[in-house]
This record gives sequence, structure tokens and C-alpha cells, in this order.
Amino acid sequence: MEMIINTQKLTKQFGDFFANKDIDLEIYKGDFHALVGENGAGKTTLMNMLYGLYTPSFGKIFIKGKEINIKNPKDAIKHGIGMVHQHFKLVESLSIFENIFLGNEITKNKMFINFEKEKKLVQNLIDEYGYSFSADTKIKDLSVGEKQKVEILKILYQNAEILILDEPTAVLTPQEVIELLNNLKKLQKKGKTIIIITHKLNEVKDFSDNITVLRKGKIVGKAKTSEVSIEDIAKMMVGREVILKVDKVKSEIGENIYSIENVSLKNKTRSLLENINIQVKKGEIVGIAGVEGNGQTELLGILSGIIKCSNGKITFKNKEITCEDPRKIRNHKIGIIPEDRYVDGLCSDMPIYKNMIAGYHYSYSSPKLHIFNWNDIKKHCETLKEKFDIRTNSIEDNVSCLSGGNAQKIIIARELSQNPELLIVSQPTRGVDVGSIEFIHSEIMNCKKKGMGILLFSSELSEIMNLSDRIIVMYKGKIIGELNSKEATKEKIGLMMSGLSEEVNHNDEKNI
Amino acid sequence: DEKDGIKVAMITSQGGLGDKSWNDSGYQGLVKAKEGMDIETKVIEPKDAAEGEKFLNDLAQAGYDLIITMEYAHGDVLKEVAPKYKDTHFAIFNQVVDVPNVVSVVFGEHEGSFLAGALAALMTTDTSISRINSDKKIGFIGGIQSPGIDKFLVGYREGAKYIDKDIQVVVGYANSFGDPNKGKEIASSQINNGVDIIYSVAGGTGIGVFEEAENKNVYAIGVDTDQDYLKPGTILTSMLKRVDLSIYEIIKQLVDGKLQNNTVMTPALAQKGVSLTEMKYTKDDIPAKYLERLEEIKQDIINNKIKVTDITAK
Amino acid sequence: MMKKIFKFNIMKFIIPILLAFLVGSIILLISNINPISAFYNLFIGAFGSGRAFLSTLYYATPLILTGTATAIAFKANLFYMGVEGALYIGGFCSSLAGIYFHGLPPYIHIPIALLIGMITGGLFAMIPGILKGILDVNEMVTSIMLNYVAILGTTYLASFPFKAKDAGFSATEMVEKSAVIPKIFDSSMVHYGLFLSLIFAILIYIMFKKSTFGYDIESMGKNVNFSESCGMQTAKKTIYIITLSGALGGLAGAMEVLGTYKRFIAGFSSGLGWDGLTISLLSNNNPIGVIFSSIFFGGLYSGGAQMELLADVPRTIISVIQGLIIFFLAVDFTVKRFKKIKSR
Amino acid sequence: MEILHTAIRVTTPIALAALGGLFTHKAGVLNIALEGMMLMAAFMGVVTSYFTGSPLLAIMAAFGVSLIIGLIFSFFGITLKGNFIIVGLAVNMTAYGITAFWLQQWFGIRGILSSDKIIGLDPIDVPILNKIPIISDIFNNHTPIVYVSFLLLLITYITLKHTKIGLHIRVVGENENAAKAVGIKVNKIRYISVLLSSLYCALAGVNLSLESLNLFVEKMTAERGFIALAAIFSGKGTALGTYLFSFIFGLGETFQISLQIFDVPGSLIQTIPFIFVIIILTFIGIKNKKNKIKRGITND
Ligand SMILES: Nc1ncnc2c1ncn2[C@@H]1O[C@H](COP(=O)(O)OP(=O)(O)OP(=O)(O)O)[C@@H](O)[C@H]1O
Ligand SMILES: Nc1ncnc2c1ncn2[C@@H]1O[C@H](COP(=O)(O)OP(=O)(O)OP(=O)(O)O)[C@@H](O)[C@H]1O
Ligand SMILES: [Mg+2]
Ligand SMILES: [Mg+2]
Repeated sequence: MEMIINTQKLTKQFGDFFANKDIDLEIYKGDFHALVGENGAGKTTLMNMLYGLYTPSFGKIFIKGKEINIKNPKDAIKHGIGMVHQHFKLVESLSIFENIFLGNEITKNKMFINFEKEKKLVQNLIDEYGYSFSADTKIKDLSVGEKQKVEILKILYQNAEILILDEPTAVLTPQEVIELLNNLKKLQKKGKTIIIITHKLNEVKDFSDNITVLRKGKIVGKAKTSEVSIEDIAKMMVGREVILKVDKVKSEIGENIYSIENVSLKNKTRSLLENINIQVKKGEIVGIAGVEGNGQTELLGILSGIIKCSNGKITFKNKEITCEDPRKIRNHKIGIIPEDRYVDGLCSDMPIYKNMIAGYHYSYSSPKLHIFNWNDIKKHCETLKEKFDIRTNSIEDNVSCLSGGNAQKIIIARELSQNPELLIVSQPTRGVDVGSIEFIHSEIMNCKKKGMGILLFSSELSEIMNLSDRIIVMYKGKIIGELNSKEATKEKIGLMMSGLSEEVNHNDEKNI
Repeated sequence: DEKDGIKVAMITSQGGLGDKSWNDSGYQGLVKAKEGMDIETKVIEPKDAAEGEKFLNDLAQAGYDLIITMEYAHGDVLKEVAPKYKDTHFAIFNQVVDVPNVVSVVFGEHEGSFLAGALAALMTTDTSISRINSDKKIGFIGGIQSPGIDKFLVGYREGAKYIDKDIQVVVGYANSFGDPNKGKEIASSQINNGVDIIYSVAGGTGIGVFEEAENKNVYAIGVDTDQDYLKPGTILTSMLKRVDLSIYEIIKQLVDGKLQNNTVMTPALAQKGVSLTEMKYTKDDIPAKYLERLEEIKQDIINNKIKVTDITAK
Repeated sequence: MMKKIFKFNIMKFIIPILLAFLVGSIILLISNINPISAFYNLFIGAFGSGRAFLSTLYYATPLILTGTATAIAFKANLFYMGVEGALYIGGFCSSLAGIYFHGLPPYIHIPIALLIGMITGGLFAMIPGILKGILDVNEMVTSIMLNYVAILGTTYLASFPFKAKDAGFSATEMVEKSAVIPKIFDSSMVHYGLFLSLIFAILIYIMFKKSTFGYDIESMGKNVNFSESCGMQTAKKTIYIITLSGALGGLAGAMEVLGTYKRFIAGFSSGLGWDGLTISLLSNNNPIGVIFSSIFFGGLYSGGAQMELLADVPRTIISVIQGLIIFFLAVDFTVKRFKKIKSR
Repeated sequence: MEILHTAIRVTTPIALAALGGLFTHKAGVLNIALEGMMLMAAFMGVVTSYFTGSPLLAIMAAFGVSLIIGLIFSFFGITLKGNFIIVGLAVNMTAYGITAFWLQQWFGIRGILSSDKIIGLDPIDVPILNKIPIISDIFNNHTPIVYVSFLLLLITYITLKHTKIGLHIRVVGENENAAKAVGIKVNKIRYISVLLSSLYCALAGVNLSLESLNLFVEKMTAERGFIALAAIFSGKGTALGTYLFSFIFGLGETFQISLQIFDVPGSLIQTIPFIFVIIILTFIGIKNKKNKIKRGITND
């Protein structure tokens, strides 16, 4: 088989730190290649070098056996490399077709953009791949999954032969994941080469042909997928045995501590949430499932105090806390782990130790003058760092230096160290490696054991099913149904998530 | 070092040289003195009024014999600085600073402006003059509204009312002494309102007033220096404030050894400290009877038959 | 510890100054002025003698406050540019306190007048603060607009209702003797307000480093969404921050009025607020940096005056050279300019 | 009608600077140097007209000097990554100084350069327009650059919305990384946007010095550059909004000037345009507030 892309001793150094060292990557034409490794192993760095976003410190890149020099993304595109980034590189205010043609516009008289033609071409492409959106939708109106599709369309349009996807499935719903991977398979059949980075090992097992494993910037293993098991891959990555599925712990389910009653939210044009009613008991994990964009973000916003609801009532331990701001909510001993860790959860440009006290910083300061004793705080943070196994040189580094998994652990450490009585968690393991998932899941289980009430938002069905005692499914801003963990199956939940529920049909009839 | 020649320094007011009026006029006096007498001169343009105190001290210490400050706001400072340098003379304008070695010069701008107002009033309804309409309206445009500027306005208004009680003086301010575009717009607005003679007391802003007066074929009146030449025929006259003469005079007294302590100079009409120009370009537009009338008024003011209000007087 | 405070290393200042002098020299040569004598006088006038240095400190005194004021807002990523306006309001109101309170001893009169300057400056700043905090109206626009309103308004007040009877210009009466901030030395204009400026800069520095409010400011400057999610109540904090910034601006105005002019004079500030803005940016919004940058600016002004006095350099060229120096200071020549593209 | 005619005249320099500044605003460059660019252009225009008597050459010279300032601003701000605000303030400070200095060096005068040798641009009586009743009172008899400014409003709108370069300018400002990822040269686009703003400012400067008047006065731009910036932000970065807010300033200013005819204290009346803008922004803020569901402030 022909080698389409390979590297020799490819190395990337940031200061004294080797993000990649002596990488000899080998990828065959038509391969469906999975690149796996812990958070911070250097996967993104390696791909960014192939795509011309980073200049290698050392080493060579070959395409079809020919050494090439990739100075910028344009060069990469020229050589048939396309990349979908971990953080999308789309311009929110522009439409889909404008994004796809960005940098490569079709013009009249070399000046005016031929919007009509661009739109038509893109619409054809969209139809060809059977997507449901229209070419002139603005990116800001798309769901994450749809944005992903736009990114893929973008590189397909560039006629890429090699498609690099950096954690494409992290933000997708199960259906979307299947759809994406099947699409990629189709592309593979058309002769494209796929390189995919993912932390979800079942995807690796089910779809890839070959695997390369990175650890601490070096290749620690290469394998044919068919010859290894998921456990083997996990072990290669982490360097030890990993428990992939935490066992549900039995805990005393106590009295009701948190109830959401008839919560609704409207914006100027439409209703975003309608009559949400949820109760959480002590020692209980309630999972909220649903396709992204069905009101979970808004509900989480209300519960964590950054959105004021239009109607309804929220009580915690029989005290009404509706519309309180995040500070007060936290003061009631409610821990919040927000959905987007780099937007709401962390401040990337602040040191780790300052992030570790955020939201509780008032209580770390002296009572009268509100002055910090940073030395004490740093000591405290050191212990948190040890306890939660946050891998970093120094807690004085900025969060931006950390990998996703370690960044997430900061939030978890911060919220759990306050011993909350209720934990509101959203997407706790998005983009996090298997080792860290194991850790985070077991931490959540510990909380349950201690009698905390937990409300878990996740787009990861397996996560919801593994952890929750009850599962609530949201659809179009409403609760479409609730399942007991025993009766829940992937299929049942999946159906409800797509809006197909007897209850809903029932309700709709009533409404008419 | 007293012996090696007399050294004279001038500190400009905010706005500095190039204002085509106040500071420039003082500078002319200095230049003229330098030409005629054996003196050394220096001009300082401070960043702001506060820097003045520093310069007053620095210049005195550098051995200047006479330090003239054009900045009104230096009055306070001078009260503190001047007593420290008894051998140095200082000069200040527009106020009386009661320190022996300070020469205070207070111009009678109100008197000159009275004449300007009277002339404007005489002209504004005489439709036999081609640029004049029948409205009894004349204009006044000031730089930044302040008592110093309103001293001109009040004299001007009184002069106009002296001729005809019904004359309306339309007033405008540009909030700047250096925004000619705004001067132009204000003038334009006044002219549209029926004004046909505009007295501009606004430094560089006034240049825009003249420009618009020329465009719209009406008259303007300049100020401080002889600005008639800027728009010959359009600028009816300028209200001269002979800062140059006073400065020359002070320096001359100093050189002649006649400069006395506690000098207060009040150059007004009588002292020829203020006056209207000879109207080189516009004489023929103005009916002779008006010029005669103006001369009478001038004499009346000098003889104290007409009292003009000085709003800055205590 | 020291190293951390003086994060900006000395080369960061020297390279731009040398470059500015190089370009400045060319301009001076073209205009037939000896650059060596000009720059010699600039330096001597700024730092060459005790007297010169005191004069430099005199110029630096209000700049330290306006610089710190700007730093507070800018650090929180709030583009409040209204320090100049607050300076006028504070200056004017403190002058009234200086004039109309009689019979107070200096140790009461001065603090009261200064406090009134601070409070009124702060209240004035609260307008853009509230508009931003509550209605999300762009603070840069409103604060620039209000600067004009402040300058025009105080000019009116000082020209008419509160004009001094004996002044031939727009100014209030002199403040009572008991309200005048005394000079430190008889021979120089620098007054005790200098220490107040330094104290405030240091206090704000400590606030930035040590207090919860400083923490909130830092995090708002870096990520507002995060700050809101952490319960910092960004709307309310925005109002506090802008008000505090305006209060320091008001204090600067009050100090100018009580220490330098001893009365309010219409249009007295030759852009102290704007210089403060430049200074704050040059110092990376760090109050300790602001102190040093302010002294540097003070030197530039003091030396500029000396250049004018002794080297016969016209004022016009001095502002060109001062502009050039700021040009080069804007650039960090010590940073190695390698091509690096951040992935996030 | 007269008021509107004047308002358009007063608006023109502000609107031109603002529309130019819009390009930089969109490209993520805070261009405080608008003021300095205008001033230098006003100066060079007058000087060139003085020596050549040709308004056309004067405009060319204004373009030239403004572009040079734009290049210097870009070099320090974009290439050397200096802080845009500081670089912009430095440009303004240097421009104030250097125009005064050249006046002194070349003409031996300070303050004002005024002469019969300076030929300006005169108002145009537009053929068909002058026949339409009310419209002609407002729109006829303006100077050429006023008409050019209308044209530029349209061109700016179209450029930003419909052309490749306009799209790239917007993208660079909104999401630099996205631009880089598709190979758009971010610095190049920023240079272009600054130079475009230079061209607009050149026209604004010429309008001030050779259309309204035939002269140059030190600092004659009188902070119109800052007003222009305010117009851009108030107009939420759209071409129409920017022009509209420039016009609101112009109208407020005209209104203020007309009101001075009555005897109200001048300094107070002069605050009208500024207070006017704040009030309008407040109303917009109140309206937006109703549609906002999230707590806290946003950073724009
Ligand atoms: N621009 C940079 N400057 C300095 N260090 C960097 C930079 N980019 C990445 N790193 C470091 O290089 C290491 C590898 O990062 P990389 O993003 O490639 O990890 P990854 O394998 O993609 O992790 P994840 O699974 O969390 O995405 C990390 O330790 C990271 O902190
Ligand atoms: N546990 C705490 N919770 C909230 N604020 C605190 C706490 N401890 C200290 N503070 C401090 O109180 C300061 C004053 O804040 P603020 O005026 O918002 O308090 P508040 O009176 O509780 O406000 P509110 O009326 O909105 O509840 C804050 O800046 C913060 O530093
Ligand atoms: Mg990665
Ligand atoms: Mg008349």
C-alpha cells in the first residue's frame, strides 16, 4: 500500500518543553487512522504541524514519499491536507457558504463576491451529503454538530485527500457521531485518507483501521485496530490498566433537596424553555439528556444563575433561590460545573491557583478587608493539585498551558473542595482522556455516596446511562419524558431525544 | 550681570504664537523693541498655564530684567513670584497685580468695542449700502465664552444700542479659538438670520468668520491686530488693541531707566491703546456722515461724556 | 519579589528612547538646531539636578493619579476614557469646597476639599458606569462625550456663576489659605499631593494584587463570561470600577486646583487625562509601572521646558520629539518577534 | 431646510473619517490616528494648493501624506505590534507638532496659513438636482467632497458587504484564527484597512481646509477624529449606522449653532450634541436590555 503521509523525527518544542519528540508517523493512502493519547500527549500539536499552523522545530514531513515544506495552511491545502480543528475555525456572523468559500471566494470582476453562485454550489454539496441545513444559514444559528458538518464540507470543498479531524465527536450527540463516522467511512471508500483524533475508544475500535498512540509527546504504540482490544488501547495510552466503566454505587436516596418548578424562559421571539419540572433527592444522580440545542444550555444557565428565568420557581432545601446570581447560589452550597470550560468555567489567562478559588474567592479572603493571603491559598491549591491529580509543572502557570482534561480537573477540584450539597454538572468529560474520565466519574460517584444530590447534563449517552439513577430527556425546550435507569436503553433514550415519544404526542394532542 | 545688556522675555498665553491676534501682537512689540534698542529677547510658549510659574521663576533666575507674561491666569502666580525677585520687572495684562515690580496693563477693549458696535449699528439698516439688509441685526462671535471676551461684547452692544435701541446683537461662541470651520458655520447661521455685520473676537476661529462673510457678501469686524488686509473690503474695520505699543512702551521705559514701580497702564481710546483701523479698504463704502458721527462718539468717550461699562472692572 | 515588580526591564525604555532621539536628531538637524545641545538640555532639565528632578516630580504628580485611574478601568477591559472629564468636575467642586468653607484648619479643610473632588469625580463617572453596567452602552463613547460636557460645563460655571470678581479670565475665586496643599520645598512647585498620588498608586497596586476586588477586576479584564459565572456580578462591578476610576480622576483635578492653581481655572488641564491613558497603557496597567512612566513623562515635560528655555528649541519641535518618543515606546523591542500562531 | 443643508456640511468631515475608521474598526484595529491623518492631509492640501494653485494636486498630496501616516501607524501597530491606542495618540501628537513646525519652517509663520494663492474647491450647482424643490435646498450647492462622501457611504457599504476584501476585513476583525486557518494574510488585510481609512481621512482633511475654507490653522481638526470614533461605535460598526451617528452629531452641532441666536449661555448649549448622543444610546440600550436574557455585561 502506498504511504500518503509520513514524518521523520518530527519534533516541536515550546521553550524547553517538547510537545512532540521524534515522531515517525506513517499513514497509508485510504487509511482510516486513529490518533489517540492522553490529554496533552501532543496530538493536536502534531496535526497542527501537518496543517502548517506550527512550524516544526525539527524533522521532516513527506507526502507520497516526497519531502515537503508546509509553511502555512494554504500550503497544506495545496498538498491536499484539510483539517477540522478541535476549536472550530468558523466565522460566526457569516453564512455557511461564505465560510466554506472563505479565502477562496468566487468573484465577479475579481472584486465582488458572487454570492448566488457560491450559495448554489454549497447547497448542491449540502444536498449531496444529505445534510438538512440551508446554505445561507448563519453559523451562529447552527448547533455544534451542524458546525462540525460545515467544517467537513469546507475541507471537502477544498478537495482534500487527507482529512484530519481533531476530536470531532467530542461535541456530538450519539446519532450525530454515528452519522459523522459513517460519512467519513463513505469518504474513505471514495479514496480519501482519514486521520481522526478521539478519546472515545469504542469509536476507534469500531471505525478505524490503524492506530497510533502518543504519550508525553512520543509515539508509544502503533497497531492494526483489528488486532487490539479497547482495554489494550487504553493501557497503551495511560500506561496502566484503566477501568472503562465505573460501577454504579448504591447510596441512600434521601429526601428532596432541590426542585425546579414550572421554569420557563422566553426571549423576544420565542419560548426557549417551557414548564420545566425537576426534583433532585439527596444521594441521587439525575441525568438530563437531549440533543444539543434543545434547551439544556438555557436551563443550565438558569440553574447556575447567569440567566434570569421568565417564570417558575427554584427551591433548594425548602428555600426559594429563583433568579439568584451565581455567587449566592454557590453560597448555598451548590456546586456548578459549567458546560463550556473555557468560556464560563475557567479564565485561561489566569494562573491555575487563581482559577482554583474562582467563585469562592470571597471566602478565601480575610473577612473585613477582603484581602487574600496568597501563600496560604497556594498551599491549599497544591494539596488540591495532588488530590485531583492535576498534571502541571506549577500552579502558577496559566490555565492556557494545560490540556483539556487537566483543565477540567481544576473545575472539579474547585467545586468539590467546597463540599457542596448539590452538584450541577454539565459535560464533565467532554474532550477528556480515558484516564481522566475514569477519575472524574469515580469522583462523581463519591459525591453521590456522600449524599449529594447531582444534576448531570451530558450529551454523552453512555455517561448519562452509566451514572444516573433517573434520566430526563429534553426536546424543544420541554421535558419529553423520564426514564428509570433500569428501564433505560440507548434506543429508548435515542427515540425520545428525537422527539418521538408517546407522552409528547399525547401532550401535543392535548394542546391542540 | 546687570551691565551686559538688557534681557527681556515674553511668555505667551495658551494658544501660543500664531494666533494672529493677542500673542502675535505682543510679539510684534517685542520685535520692534529689539530692532530699535540694544536688548536681548526671548519668547517662551508654555505647555499650559501651570508651566508659567516654573518659567517665571526660571527666567527671573536666568537674569532677565523684564518678563512679560501674556497669560491672564498668571496673575495669581505673579503675586507670589514677583516679590522674590525684586530686581526683575514683570508685566501682566488685563488685571492689576498689586506688587511693586509688576507693571499691570489693562486695556480699554470695551471702549474700542463700543466704537465698533456704533459703526455696525449705523451701517446695518442703511440699505443704500450694497451689502446691507434692512434687518436691525448685527453679530458677535466669541472664541470661548468668558468674561475677557464678554468685555468686548458688552462694549459692542452698548455702542450699538447707543445708536439705536432696537438693534439686536446676535451672539455666538465657537468653544475654541482655533476652529475656523466652526466659526464659519456660526457666521453662516447668523447671516441667515439677517445679520450683516459680524464682530469676531475669536482668534483663529475668526478666520472662518471672515471667510464666510466674504462668501455671503456681508461685513466682518476684526480684532486685536489690523486684520483688514485678510479680506480687503469685507473686513469693515478691526478693533485694534495695541499690545505691541504697550510692550514697546514698557521696554522703552525700562531701557531709559524710567520704569517705575507700581505702574498701572490703562491704554484706552484716550491713550490710543485701543482704536479702530483707518479702514483702508472700506472707507469708500461707509457714508462720510457715519465716520463723522463715529469721531464725535470717540471724543465723547474720551471726554467721559459717554460711559462704557467695563464688566471686568471691580 | 523586586524582580516581579519591575517586570518591565530597563531596555524596554532605553531602546525606544534611543530610536526616538535618532529620528529627533534628524529633525533638529534639518531645522538647524544642534541636537546634542537640545537633548543635553532635555536630560538636564529632567534629571540633571535636584531642582530639575523636583520639577519632573511636579509634572508627574497628577499623571500618577490619572494613569492609575485609567489602569483600573483598562485592567478590567473597560474602555473608560473619561478621566479627563472627571478631573474637571473634581477640580471644580473641590475649588468650591476650598472657597466656601471658612475657618477650618488645613488638616481638615484640605482632606475635605480633596474628598469632595473625589466624590464628585466618581459620581460623574458613574453616569457612563451605570449606562455600561445596566444598559450595556459602550463606555468609550459615553465617556468621551461626557468629557466635552464636563469641560464646557465647568467653563460656564467658572466664567459666570462662580467667576472671581477680580480675575481678568475665567476662574473661580482663590481657595482659602487653609485649603491650599503646601509645597514641599519653597523653591519648587512640587507639593505634598505627590505623596498622596504615590500612596494611591501603591494602594491600588495592593488592591490589584491582594484583594477580592482586584481579583474581580483582573478576571473581568480577561474573561467576562467567566467572571459572571463565578458570581462577580459584572454589571455592578463595572459601575464600581468606573466610579473608582473617575474618583481618582477627580482627586487628580482637586490636587491640581488646591496645590498648583489655588483656584479653578477654565480649561486648566492640558490633557492630563489623556496622558494618563498613554501612561497606563505603557505600564501595562500596573500602578507601580504607572509611577515610573509618569516620572518619565514628567521628565519629558520638564526637560522640554528646559530645551525651550536654554537650547532655543521651539515648542513645536518639542511636541514632535515628545510624540516620537511615545511612538517608539508603544513598541516592545525586547520581545523576540518569532512567528507563532496560537492554536486557541 | 437651511439647517439640514448646514448639517450635511458639518457632518461631512466627521462622516468621512468615521467611514474610513470603519474599515479599521472592522479589521480589529482601534484607529485613534484618524485625527492626525486628517490634520496632516488638511495641511498638505493647503500647502500644495498654495504652491501649485491646483486643488487636484492638493487632493493628491493629501492622499499621499495621509497614506504615509497610515503606513507609519500600521508599521508600529501591526508589524511591530505596538499598542494601537498609544501609537494612535503618538501620531496625533506628532501631527499637531509637525504641522505647526513646518508652518514655521516653510512659511516663517505660526498659527494660520491663509493666502489668495490657496485655491479651494467651490460648491457645485448640480444640474437636475437644482430643479427639485425641497431636495435641492438640502442637497444642492454642496462642495464636491460632500457629494463624494455620499458616494463613499455607498461604496463603503458595498465594499464591506459584497467584495472579497471587505469580507476579509470583517473576518480578520471577528475571528483572526479562522482567517489564518484559510490562509488569509491577517497583517496584510489590516494594512489595507488602515490605508483605506487614510484615504477617507485625506478627503475629510481637504474638506476642512480647502472646501469650507481656504486655509490651514494649527489643530484645525479640533478633535473631529474622536467624534468619528464615537460615531463608529455608536453605529455598531455598520456603514449606515456610522453615517447616521455622524449625522446626528452634525445635526446636533447645527442645532446648537442655531440656538445660539437666542440668548442662552453658549457653553451650555454647546453640550447639546454630546448629550443628544448619550440620550440616543441610552434609549437603544433600554430597548436592547429587554431582549437580553443573560446577566452581566458584554465586551464589544
Ligand atoms: N502554543 C503552545 N505553547 C506552549 N505549550 C503548548 C502550546 N500548545 C500546546 N502546548 C503544550 O503541548 C502539549 C501538547 O498539547 P496538545 O494540545 O498537542 O495536546 P493534545 O494531545 O491535543 O491534548 P488534548 O487531548 O487535551 O487535546 C501540552 O502540554 C500543551 O500544554
Ligand atoms: N461571601 C460573600 N458573598 C458575597 N460577597 C462577599 C462575600 N464575602 C465578601 N464579599 C464582598 O462584598 C463586597 C461588596 O459587594 P456587594 O455590595 O456586592 O455585596 P452585597 O451587599 O452582598 O450585594 P447584594 O446586595 O447584591 O447582595 C464584594 O465585592 C465582595 O468582595
Ligand atoms: Mg488536542
Ligand atoms: Mg441689517
